[in-house]
Amino acid sequence: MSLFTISGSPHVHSDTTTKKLMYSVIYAMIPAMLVSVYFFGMGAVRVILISVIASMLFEYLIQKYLIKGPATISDGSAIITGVLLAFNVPSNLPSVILVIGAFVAIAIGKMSFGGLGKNIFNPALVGRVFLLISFPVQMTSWPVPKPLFAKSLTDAITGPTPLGALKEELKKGDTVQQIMDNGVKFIENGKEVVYHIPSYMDSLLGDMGGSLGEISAIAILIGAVYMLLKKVITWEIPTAYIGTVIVFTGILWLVDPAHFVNPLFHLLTGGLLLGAFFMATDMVTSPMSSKGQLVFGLGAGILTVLIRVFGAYPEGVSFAILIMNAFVPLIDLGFKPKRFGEVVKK
Amino acid sequence: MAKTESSFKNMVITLFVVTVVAALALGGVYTMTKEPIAIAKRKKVENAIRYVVPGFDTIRKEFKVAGDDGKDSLTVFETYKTGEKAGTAIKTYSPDGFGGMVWIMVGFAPDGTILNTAVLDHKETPGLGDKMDIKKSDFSIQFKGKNPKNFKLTVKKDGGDVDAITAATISSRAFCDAVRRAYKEFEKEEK
Amino acid sequence: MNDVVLYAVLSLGAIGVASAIVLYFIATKFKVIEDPRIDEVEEALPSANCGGCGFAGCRAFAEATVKQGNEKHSLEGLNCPVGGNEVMAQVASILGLEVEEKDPLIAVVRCNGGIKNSPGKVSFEGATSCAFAHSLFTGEGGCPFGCLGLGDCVAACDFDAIHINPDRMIPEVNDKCVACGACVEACPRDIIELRPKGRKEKRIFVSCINKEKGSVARKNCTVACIGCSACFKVCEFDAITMKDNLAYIDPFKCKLCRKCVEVCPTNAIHEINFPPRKKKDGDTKKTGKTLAVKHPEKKKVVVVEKVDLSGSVKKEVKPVEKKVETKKPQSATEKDSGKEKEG
Amino acid sequence: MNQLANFTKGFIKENPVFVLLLGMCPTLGVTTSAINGLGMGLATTFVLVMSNLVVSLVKNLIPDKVRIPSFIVIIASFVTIVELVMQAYLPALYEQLGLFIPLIVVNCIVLGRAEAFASKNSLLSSIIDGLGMGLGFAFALTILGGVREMLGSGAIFGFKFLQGDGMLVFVLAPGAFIALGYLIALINRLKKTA
Amino acid sequence: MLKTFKLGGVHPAENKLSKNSPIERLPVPKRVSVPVGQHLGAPAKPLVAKGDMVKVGQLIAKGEGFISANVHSPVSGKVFKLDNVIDASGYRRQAIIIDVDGDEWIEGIDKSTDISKDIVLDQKAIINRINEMGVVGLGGATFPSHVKLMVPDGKKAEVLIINGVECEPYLTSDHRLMMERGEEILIGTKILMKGLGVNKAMIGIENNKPDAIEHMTALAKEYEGIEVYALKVKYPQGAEKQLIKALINREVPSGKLPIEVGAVVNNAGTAYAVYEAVQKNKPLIERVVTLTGKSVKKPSNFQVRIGTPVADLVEAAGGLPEDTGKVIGGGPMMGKALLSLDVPVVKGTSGILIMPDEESHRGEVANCIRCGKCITVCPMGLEPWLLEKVVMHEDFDRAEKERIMDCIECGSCHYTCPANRQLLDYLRLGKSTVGKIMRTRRK
Repeated sequence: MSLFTISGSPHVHSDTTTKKLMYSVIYAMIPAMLVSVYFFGMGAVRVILISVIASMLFEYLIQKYLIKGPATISDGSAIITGVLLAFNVPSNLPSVILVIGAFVAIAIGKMSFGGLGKNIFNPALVGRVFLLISFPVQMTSWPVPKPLFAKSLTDAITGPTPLGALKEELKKGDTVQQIMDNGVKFIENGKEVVYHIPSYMDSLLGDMGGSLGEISAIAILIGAVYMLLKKVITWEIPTAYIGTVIVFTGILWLVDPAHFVNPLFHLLTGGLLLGAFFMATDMVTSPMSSKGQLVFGLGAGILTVLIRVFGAYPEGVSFAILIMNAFVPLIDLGFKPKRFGEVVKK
Repeated sequence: MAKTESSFKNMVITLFVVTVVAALALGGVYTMTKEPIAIAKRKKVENAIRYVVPGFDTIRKEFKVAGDDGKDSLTVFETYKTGEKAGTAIKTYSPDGFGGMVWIMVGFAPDGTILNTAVLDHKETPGLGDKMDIKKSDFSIQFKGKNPKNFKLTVKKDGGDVDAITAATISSRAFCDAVRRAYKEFEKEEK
Repeated sequence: MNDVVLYAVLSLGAIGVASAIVLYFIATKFKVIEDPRIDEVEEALPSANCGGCGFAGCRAFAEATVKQGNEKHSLEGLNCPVGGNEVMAQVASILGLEVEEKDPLIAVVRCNGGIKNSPGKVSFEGATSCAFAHSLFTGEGGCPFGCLGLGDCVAACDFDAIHINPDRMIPEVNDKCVACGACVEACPRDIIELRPKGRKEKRIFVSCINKEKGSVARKNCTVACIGCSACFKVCEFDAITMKDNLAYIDPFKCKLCRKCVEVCPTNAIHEINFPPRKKKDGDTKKTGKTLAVKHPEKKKVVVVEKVDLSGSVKKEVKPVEKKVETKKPQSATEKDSGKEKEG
Repeated sequence: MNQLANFTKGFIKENPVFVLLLGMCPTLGVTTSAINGLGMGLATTFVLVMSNLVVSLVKNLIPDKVRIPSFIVIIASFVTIVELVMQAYLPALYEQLGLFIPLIVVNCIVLGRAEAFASKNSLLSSIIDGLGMGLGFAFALTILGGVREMLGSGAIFGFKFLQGDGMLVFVLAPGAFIALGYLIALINRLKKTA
Repeated sequence: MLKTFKLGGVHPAENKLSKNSPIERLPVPKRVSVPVGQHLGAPAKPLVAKGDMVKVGQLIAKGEGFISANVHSPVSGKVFKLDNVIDASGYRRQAIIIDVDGDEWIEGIDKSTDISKDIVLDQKAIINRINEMGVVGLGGATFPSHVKLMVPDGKKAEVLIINGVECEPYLTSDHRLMMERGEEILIGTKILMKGLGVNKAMIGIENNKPDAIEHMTALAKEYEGIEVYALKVKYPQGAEKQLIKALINREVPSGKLPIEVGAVVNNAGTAYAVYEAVQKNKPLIERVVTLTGKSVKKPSNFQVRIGTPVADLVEAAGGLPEDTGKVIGGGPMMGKALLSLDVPVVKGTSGILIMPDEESHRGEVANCIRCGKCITVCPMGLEPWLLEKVVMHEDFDRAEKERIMDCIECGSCHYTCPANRQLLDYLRLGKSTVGKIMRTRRK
């Protein structure tokens, strides 16, 4: 018989582990992955595979040779970073750039801080923003989706994202209605092409230009419901985030519908849903208390709208979440959970 | 040598002496470099003019006019070669750059053809907007020899004839805007 | 001289004079009268800010010395353990005082249990903290006074002077020790004591603080002091006192005759930095003694000792050791690395 | 003090940028290319040597209470001289660095060395210290500029070795911070193992 | 909607293996060791010496000071010696060791099982009797019961809460007691109400014991002022503050006692002991102990004399299983791991849990991933992850500010942590250190 074990209470443990939590997130990303493969074909498969493999490889190497700690590669967090990074880039991104992105995400965004749990910023977003600033040309040429089984007229044609197109045209002085009706003209290989803003149905299903993971609202929502049921994420951040965006854009839209697009458009296009459910909710880089999470969502929402509507970039989700990540320690300090027995009655 | 004490007299004298010596030195250097600095500055402008209007010998007229949007002013240089008008160089600007003001020197032949352009100053994103500079890319070459009468000075995206710098439409637009502004001024002068 | 130079001289000179006058008046108005010797004393101190002197830091200590020097004209009771006599002499000379030589101190671990002499009866899982383990239970070896081996003292040390020996799971002090007392504070069981370094660094002390009855103590640990008083009886200098089944050697009275070491039936009394005994080796083996394990303060001397020691220790407790070996060392290193990572 | 050690300490052991973390403003601002870093470094070196020299000469003449104002005046004079001379005779370099030259005045290295070293040491030591520190600063700035230029524009000292653009972020401000951070980490690592 | 407390809480696997095993009376052992400090507060002072003959129920150690309790001999026989015996943590504590000889009881104890319903004593006499009989809280905290009944000046008790929650997994002693001695518990409750001077009592029972709820509700109809409430199953509902919150929706302020909100909580087992003390004149010399575990042959509930070695109980339940890795005194969430089976049963021993080896080890500690689950489950609204961190960095001022002293050591945070962080270990360490700092400050 072995020696009795002595330890402090409790002597039982729930069956949740870090690994299980991480894999739940990965399962939740599968619908969006399938949609991206459907619309972008082998390009999407290539991007996801390279990103995941590179992320895992870098994590393994750094863990083994630089940090020299116990191997953490199996906990699945590198896979999440890899998939999220892939979700945030266009499907025609050159492989070299993708590998650089994975390196930045893992090496700079995560391992520099000491590995899982210690990073301040969401690693995938660090990688994404790095790439966006470093390779703006490659990062902003979006292939037009081409469903797997549909016959397409031209090959590998690129086009703008709905948000990008809208912003360009609004700057020229057109009204939202004009743009929606007439579409956007641009030159592709010397030919003039008209780009039509996708219908709500298209953006719900994913038939629009954009990064891999953000195109289909439905696929993201399926994953989100799964994560909420599995208690991997809590409702606070997505609710506060999306709610703020809807309210803020709603006010703008009501004030001047000619120059501000309606909230539904903001909700369904761009990376808002992906960011709100998969990236803002990253446990490591979001506040812990539910009050803090509401504040986090609120801040991210306001920043997203500010950048989208008034900033230089058409899309602001990544920046908004990264900026709010930096505020997390402060939020944690300022918004404490409700203590038992704190409110003394009368 | 003993350290000087911090008495009132010592403090005042030391500081006074130090400042006076410094002032003398600075004054001297300033006087010495005044001329070369002025020459260097002028040379820079002349070099730019020479670049956009090749082969002139004298600058006859040089004056400033307010920009049409009132945000700053343009400078017009009328150049002559052996008594004949060689061309007009206009230092122009656009306030709509990605990073603020963009300053350009544009040279026009007497018939309005753009002889050449030179970027003087800008704060555009390195690697993107800064490609308007001839040192970074060939973007500005497309303006050479074009006459704005039959060359629409807007980017193709906006229905013009200019090929924009990839992923730097705003900078390209600013460049066009500056050239347009110069041409407007040129036309005004010609009338 | 042209105008520019003239204006420059006038304006800059005026600014210079004006600021000199302002500075002078501010300096006179806000003059802080502080004994310049405080700075000098602070300069002389090792600036380890370890708090070993009992003050918040070196600056506070410097202020205290100057103050006491002015008031009492002595430095009695003030000592910088890190700097030792040398620094204190320097401080005294700055203040124009005499200082009496103090015996330099060193931390001494008064437990020799560990996994070899007091093998685990249970296995512990939990926070790598002696303070926590102490409040939870008696320790794996079962001795309620013994070292828990989780390294609170190691974490407390700023001088890299105390480390857990992974083979024995008890801490050992090396010669970097400056006797700041941080480990003494950190140990929840008060095992570590500051003792004078001793003549030529030779020291004799009882390496056990177990106050239980001999039989009980012995059950948990083969090298416990069982309170037999043999050393007390043999000591000619009155240096040993018996209290609560425990012998204590007064370092100031001890004349380093080593008689107590020989009579101790459990080898609880340690001698350090003595030359190895010539023919006693055979004796000790015959009587089945585990030679006291030395603390390697002086590497030169210890190398010899350590070799034959560990040999005899191993022979002594081999059966027990085997049983423990499979589990303990591994988990111990794991805990250690875990702590490092988090810290 | 050993004059050789005095000279070399500025390169690694007490490198003003990587170890003392002084003068961050020009460090981050001008190092978009190796040549800019080198130019700024040499300008600083000149000011540093000259101010150290003068401060060391007059150290005993200046009362303690007006020490800082006097040093600042001395340093500021040299910086202005450098600025004027550069403007007059090296207009091209001045184009690139002009904005940052006046900032040398408040560069902590210069005042720091004057205060901490030159005001306490002999003339020769002070000059050597200024030279060592200045060249260390120039060295660090060149390295940083080189790294940023290589990664950001795929070139080194203006020679392109890569087709197309590099990672633009390194030409921009965030890249300066990232590159500097990792260089500091690298130097720390080297110092630790050495 | 069943009542429960709002903040936090977890629901570990219940594993109430012994819930259908009736209470068995364990034979008197050959030798008992009765520690003199079995309660919260100062240890009692022994009144007997080596060689003295004692009878069952005889006072052998007298409580000294305000918070203390008497100790009575659980057996008859000869005092073997007064010595130190190891307690659950292995430290030696003073105890009276008695060699058993026959089973002779002192005069005046009613050994019959007849139920005596009439409460003859008045309030003061009840408190005195409870004090004399050495009754302490049997839920685990072992707070002397008579002290609880003495309401401090200026405070007013409004309601008596009887804790029949038994939220700890595995344990069933209160459950069985309620099933088999329900009538007695209710009379004990009545006595406590009288002692406290209140006319309202609430019995809280978790919904995983429907039989007990039904049984007690039926019985309680005859007793005026006593009501039985079913509670939602949630750990740690048995903790005083959480139970008060669940039943009367009042929050005990931080650092204060339940009397602050007019409530006094007693365990169901304590009510039974009070009944015996007051109506039967029987000191607290026995208690019900659950002996359980997944590999235990016969998970049982035993009524045993205080001082019986745990080994005897284990023997009676079919011996120590081969794969034992850990023996716990109490439940799996808050119990203490025992160093040896020689430890005697004391007044606070509610159960002995034997865990198989594969379940007795902690998982590998990984980095905190800031998932916030510890905050969600903390019934006191604390941030265990943060407290762990500040304790590790020895920032005890911060720990105090973050209200580490509010921690009730329920273990929910550690239970739920996906990274297996040893949160409660560090919280305990922090609590004891902060407690020490606070005490020195007060001086």
